[in-house]
Amino acid sequence: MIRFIDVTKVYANGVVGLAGANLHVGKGEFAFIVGESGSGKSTLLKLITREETPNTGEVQVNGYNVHAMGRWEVPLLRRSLGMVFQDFRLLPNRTAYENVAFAMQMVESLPREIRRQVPLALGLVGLGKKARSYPSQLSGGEQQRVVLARALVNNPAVLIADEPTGNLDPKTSWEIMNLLDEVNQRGTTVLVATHEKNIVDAMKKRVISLERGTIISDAEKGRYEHED
Amino acid sequence: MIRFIDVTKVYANGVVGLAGANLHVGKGEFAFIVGESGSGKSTLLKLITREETPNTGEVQVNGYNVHAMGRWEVPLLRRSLGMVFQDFRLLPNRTAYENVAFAMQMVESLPREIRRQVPLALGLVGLGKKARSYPSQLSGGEQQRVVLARALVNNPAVLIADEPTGNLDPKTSWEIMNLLDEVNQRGTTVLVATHEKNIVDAMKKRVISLERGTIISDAEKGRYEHED
Amino acid sequence: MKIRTMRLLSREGVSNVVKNKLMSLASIGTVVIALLLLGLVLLVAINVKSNMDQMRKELEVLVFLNIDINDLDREAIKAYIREREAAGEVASWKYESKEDAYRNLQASFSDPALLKGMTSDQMAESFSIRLANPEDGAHFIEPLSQMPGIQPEPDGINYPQQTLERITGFADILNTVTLALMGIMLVISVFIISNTIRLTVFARRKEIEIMRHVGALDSFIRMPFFVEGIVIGILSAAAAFLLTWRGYGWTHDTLNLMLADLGFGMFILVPFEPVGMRIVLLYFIIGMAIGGIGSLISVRKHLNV
Amino acid sequence: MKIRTMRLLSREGVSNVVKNKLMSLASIGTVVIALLLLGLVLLVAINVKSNMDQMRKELEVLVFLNIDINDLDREAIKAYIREREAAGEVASWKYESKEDAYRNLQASFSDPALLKGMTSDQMAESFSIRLANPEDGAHFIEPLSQMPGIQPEPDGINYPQQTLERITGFADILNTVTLALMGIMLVISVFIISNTIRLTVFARRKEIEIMRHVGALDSFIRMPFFVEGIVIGILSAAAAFLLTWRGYGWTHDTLNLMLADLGFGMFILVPFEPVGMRIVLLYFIIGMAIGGIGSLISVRKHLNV
Ligand SMILES: Nc1ncnc2c1ncn2[C@@H]1O[C@H](COP(=O)(O)OP(=O)(O)OP(=O)(O)O)[C@@H](O)[C@H]1O
Ligand SMILES: Nc1ncnc2c1ncn2[C@@H]1O[C@H](COP(=O)(O)OP(=O)(O)OP(=O)(O)O)[C@@H](O)[C@H]1O
Ligand SMILES: [Mg+2]
Ligand SMILES: [Mg+2]
Repeated sequence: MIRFIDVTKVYANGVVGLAGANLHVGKGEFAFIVGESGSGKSTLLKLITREETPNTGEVQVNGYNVHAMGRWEVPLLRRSLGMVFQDFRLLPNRTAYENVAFAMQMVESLPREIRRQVPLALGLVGLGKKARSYPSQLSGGEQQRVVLARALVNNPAVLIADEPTGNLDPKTSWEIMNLLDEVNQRGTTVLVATHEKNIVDAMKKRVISLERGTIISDAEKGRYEHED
Repeated sequence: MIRFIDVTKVYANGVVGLAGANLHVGKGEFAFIVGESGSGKSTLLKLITREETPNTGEVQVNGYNVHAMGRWEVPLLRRSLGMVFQDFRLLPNRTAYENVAFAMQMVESLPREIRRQVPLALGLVGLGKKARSYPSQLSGGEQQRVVLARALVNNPAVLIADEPTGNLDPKTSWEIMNLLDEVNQRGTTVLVATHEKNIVDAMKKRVISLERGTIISDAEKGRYEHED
Repeated sequence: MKIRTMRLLSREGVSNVVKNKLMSLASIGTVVIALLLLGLVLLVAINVKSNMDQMRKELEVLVFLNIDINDLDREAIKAYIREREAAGEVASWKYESKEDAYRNLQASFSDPALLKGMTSDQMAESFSIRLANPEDGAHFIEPLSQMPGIQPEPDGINYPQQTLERITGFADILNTVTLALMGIMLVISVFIISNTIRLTVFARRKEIEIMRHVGALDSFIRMPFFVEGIVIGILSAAAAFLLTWRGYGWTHDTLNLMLADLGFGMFILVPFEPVGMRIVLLYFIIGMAIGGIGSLISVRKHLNV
Repeated sequence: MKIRTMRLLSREGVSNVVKNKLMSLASIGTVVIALLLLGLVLLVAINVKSNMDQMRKELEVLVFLNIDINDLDREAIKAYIREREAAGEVASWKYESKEDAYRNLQASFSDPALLKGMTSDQMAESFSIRLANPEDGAHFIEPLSQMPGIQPEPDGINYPQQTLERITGFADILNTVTLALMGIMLVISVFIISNTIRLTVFARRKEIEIMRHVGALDSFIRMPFFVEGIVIGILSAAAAFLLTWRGYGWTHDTLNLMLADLGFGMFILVPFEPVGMRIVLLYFIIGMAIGGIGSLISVRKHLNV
């Protein structure tokens, strides 16, 4: 599903985001990406969604070289990905409902489908009651969950989540992680960058550890702190 | 130092942010504010910094009624507060260094002082090397730490931090919390809204718990989950 | 793009006009001003041209006959003029007898004593001829000047060639100046408007980013902005037209009165109706073009980022 | 505010002009256009007025004497005119004898035969007088009309009161129209510019929010925007002046040539230098006022949020 071949990303100012990464995440897998602040987790995820392009190496999604895609193919790539990013990115002049519906409208779903799926998705993340609130009227954690609902609503083949529980209390965080697990059970490939040590340790999933841009460990049923 | 007297905040759309809160945080205290997503933590902090005003009741900082202040007094209030918020809020066209220096320039510090203090503050949060990076060139956690450095650089009487470790790995989170503790030791009153159960439990500080806008417990040396 | 998506995005564009009141008003205001500038230039040009055409039409060829001309020669000249009239070259003509000429001269002197000793016999008969096309003067005069019975040069045939050339020259200048001004105004308009649109798009760049983020095709992103631009163009054109119509009507009435008062009655502003349709068309076409194309160009810059 | 903070914030404002190239260019562009519109109206008005003043100055009072006037009466009239000249009411005057009049009449007829039988004895002597202030015509004519030796009404004293009234009336209209146009242009300018500034401030509202967040005084927040506005005003004024100077110079040269070619030599565009200084001043004052005040107003809206 997702493959990194010798991928290096050096930012314009010379900072190394990712160094010679090799990685394969198969269809239907669930993997955590962990590492200190600034270790390159977001960089890795942005290379998949083509918000950044690698300096050397190749990133493949579904067998396609993401870097080699034409501009017009990028939206099609994104449609197969559900994305949750650190800076929440909701449309400020639309309600939570409209924000989620928007993602479905962009892939030209039927209005009937939209009316059915959106409340479902908002309910899943525990925001059924906040459907009519605008982003500015939501707490940090609530905004984050709207973004997650938006990422899930199109049943994407891959879900990319960058610290989806960064602003959530432990209880809600667990609910969200269980939700992601459930989504994964239904066949979606899930990639989550996170700092939730407790959850990572408890869930016994694949864990990819980064340190200063390098993958220093990649363990099935791994733990937050890797054992060398 | 900070006193809430029967404070109620109902947002324009009818959502209750805070309901009949009574609270006193003395000079030099350190308190955690915990609670589920949407329980009113940010609302409470915004009432102190006067980003929101209460519907009923009175919020006092240093004996002054925050609500009754004139518009021109608000900047003076803010100068005595160091603030870290969930949405990072850095000036996009200034480097990390310039963002921190800006806070000092606004209180008209001497250039000499600025040149001395800013690198110190950035060093404290572990970003000595990223001084020349622009916000867009920083990872989520790094941006958050720049905001913290900015909040600390003026040696504020009160430090208000809303999930200052939301995007940080456990190790960095611990470092930041220890830093806040140190700042507190030097006399600054510290108020931190957080979801870091492990840290709250380990640090044995005062813990104020919120649930749906109500303060449901307030314990010296408390734990993240309150015992009734 | 499916019809329903198109409808959705178009509705989005229309509602954006209402939602972003500040920016919409800013854009409409600038487009209106741009259109008004265009309209102003156009109306001034139309009026000057109409007045000058009138002046040209009133130019006359004067033919003075010998004082002792015989009837045959006179009739030959008359026949020539009639023939040309039949050919459509002469719009109208008039014959002035010796007596007419004397009476006119008398009327032009305030003191009849000054004409003491003069008789109508000393006056010359004349024809005054208005040509259908004043530019064809030479063509008409050429055969005439060969005919007997006409006074010798330089007094025989008087055609205000110089006046005609002045008017024609002035009209040429006016045309050039009008075109140049219209060009400048158009450039200014496009400049102001593209500025405004660029700023509104800039202020909404986050929105565009988010649309790309959820996988919107570029055409989806462009659509609402395009519709917004068109709507703004239409509203601006309507407003500009209303202002022009009212403003011109008022100017027309007031200025024509004033000109008449001051004795410049020969100059009049043309009424609005005949040119109104042209201006409506111009406003709507330019308004929509500027709005639509302007927003497409502005959005493109942000799509490439 | 301490000097060093002021310097810091001013430098900030200046560097913002450079950093926000898009917005600065947009603002400068619109201010330049606004100023050019003002300048255009002003220059047209100045030119029309100067030409009309010239025309007024050339108006003459014509006094025709009786054909059989005696020397005493003539000298009395001359004395009256001289006296008024000494009082500064008469700018210049000229006496035309019978012989002069005859010669002039002769020259005006192409065929000397037409004057057969007329002698200079039949002509009237005349004075032509240019008044220092054409409006004072009545005051000057009143005593004159009582003097003996002047031809009876209506031919005796000829003063183009009607022409004067036309010119004066036209000048009045022009003044009103100019003022109105200047007003409209100013409103349009302020509108365009406040739009632009409002949009730029809107696009930077996050920045203002952050400044407030770190405890900046309102005056601190305003300062850079204010300086930015002033700088934009100055740059715009400079650009507008350059364009006006060059543009007017070119128009002046070309149009004066054309007018002369077409025989309208009496109309000329005034040279730029004497009015240039006024325009520079106007541009800089209005540019800076619009820029400075505009940004203060726009920022205030966001400070209140
Ligand atoms: N646009 C950019 N330009 C320059 N450097 C960048 C840019 N984006 C990120 N970096 C740098 O690259 C490194 C990796 O950043 P990245 O965002 O991948 O970290 P991260 O693991 O997501 O951290 P965090 O947990 O704090 O979000 C950091 O040192 C960061 O400063
Ligand atoms: N501007 C607003 N208008 C309306 N409702 C609001 C507004 N801001 C917050 N709320 C609502 O008030 C409640 C409390 O919000 P608050 O931001 O204080 O929560 P929080 O405890 O900080 O949550 P989190 O941990 O997710 O940040 C939430 O239900 C939220 O939806
Ligand atoms: Mg990150
Ligand atoms: Mg919060």
